[in-house]
Amino acid sequence: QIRQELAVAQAGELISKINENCFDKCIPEPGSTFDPNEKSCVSKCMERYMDAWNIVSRTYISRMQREQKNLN
Amino acid sequence: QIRQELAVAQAGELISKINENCFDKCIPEPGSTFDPNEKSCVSKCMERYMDAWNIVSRTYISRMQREQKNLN
Amino acid sequence: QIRQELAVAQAGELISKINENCFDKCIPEPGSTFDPNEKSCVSKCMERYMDAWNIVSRTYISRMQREQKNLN
Amino acid sequence: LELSKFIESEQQKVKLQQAIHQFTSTCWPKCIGNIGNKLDKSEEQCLQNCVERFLDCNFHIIKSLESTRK
Amino acid sequence: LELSKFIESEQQKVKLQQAIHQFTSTCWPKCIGNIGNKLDKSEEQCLQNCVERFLDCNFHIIKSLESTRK
Amino acid sequence: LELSKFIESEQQKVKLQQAIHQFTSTCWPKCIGNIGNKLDKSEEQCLQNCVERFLDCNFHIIKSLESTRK
Repeated sequence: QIRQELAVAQAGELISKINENCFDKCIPEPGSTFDPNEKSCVSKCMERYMDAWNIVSRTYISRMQREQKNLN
Repeated sequence: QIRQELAVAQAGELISKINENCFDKCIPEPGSTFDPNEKSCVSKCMERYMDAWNIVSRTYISRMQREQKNLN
Repeated sequence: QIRQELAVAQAGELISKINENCFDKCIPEPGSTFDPNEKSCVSKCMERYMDAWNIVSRTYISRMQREQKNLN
Repeated sequence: LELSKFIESEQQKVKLQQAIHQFTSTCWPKCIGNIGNKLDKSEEQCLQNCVERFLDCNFHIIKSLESTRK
Repeated sequence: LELSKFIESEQQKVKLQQAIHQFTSTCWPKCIGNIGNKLDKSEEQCLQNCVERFLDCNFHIIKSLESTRK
Repeated sequence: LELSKFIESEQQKVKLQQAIHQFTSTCWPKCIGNIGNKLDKSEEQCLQNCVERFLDCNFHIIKSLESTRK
């Protein structure tokens, strides 16, 4: 159950980061409707954000492993 | 007493948000005194921030109620 | 031990603030190496940040003491 | 039981207020120009649109993530 | 009693340091230009003014809110 | 004992994920231009450089602070 709560908290963090970053990118001037272009931009932006998250994650973890080896 | 502590915490949050946003707007280049123009700008800015808070609050709550109805 | 944990937490906060502010200032466009100019900029920036921290600290504390006297 | 219900409802109030603080500080710089004696119509409209679109964006992301998982 | 006093005073120190961290990161981008071998006079003056005006602004807001409530 | 180890490893995972969240939101605005159907090579390279340089910067600061203390 702890694991589940943590997973929920992390998913919440991801959603809120995507929202922050993609809102600014796709809806710089909020109008009176959520128009199809904005919607499609948000969909793509969400996927690109997760791509970026994966690249950052891989880069960070491999760097940390390299540093750890250097310490030993 | 819990309620009171929460109320104090929330008032503190409001004050710090007003301060952040109005400092940037009214005192973009901090000088050697707090001049009357800046003071009057801060007073107005504080009132406008609370107006904005109220509009955001009403919009958010009514949207949430609409969404909840759609779910049921 | 409480004191130690707090000290560690505060040092961590200082490091992360320096990193944030000096990364933006010294490495606006991250390239494929950490070049000597960037390194020397980060070193200086770190020292300047701590200078700034000290000035802010002195100014803040003396202001608070002035205010406290006015209250009594 | 009474106390735990009270705490829960207070916590919900706090979460609600935090959400409103967050929206206000996201939408304020987008919508507010010069500080005047009251908000003008276009600033009010902008704040409302900003909250609605931010939530649209949020709901859209949540739904997309859910449908990806299935 | 001793321990609780100790903890309280440590907590105050932490709050103080957090305030200083916050002010430094608010005033740093406003006041610091190119990174040199020491802060120049105008940067030092700017940091002091920035802290003083930020506090003026804060105190003014708190007083106004209090007078509104009455 | 088992439980405490489990909690510890979960906490490490959370810290790891928080670091990744922080790096992603620091590097995203620096590296991502128009939103397309996939990240292009230069955006990928920029993200990798951004993480590496951010860590270089971090390690350099920590080492300098340590050597100052001695």
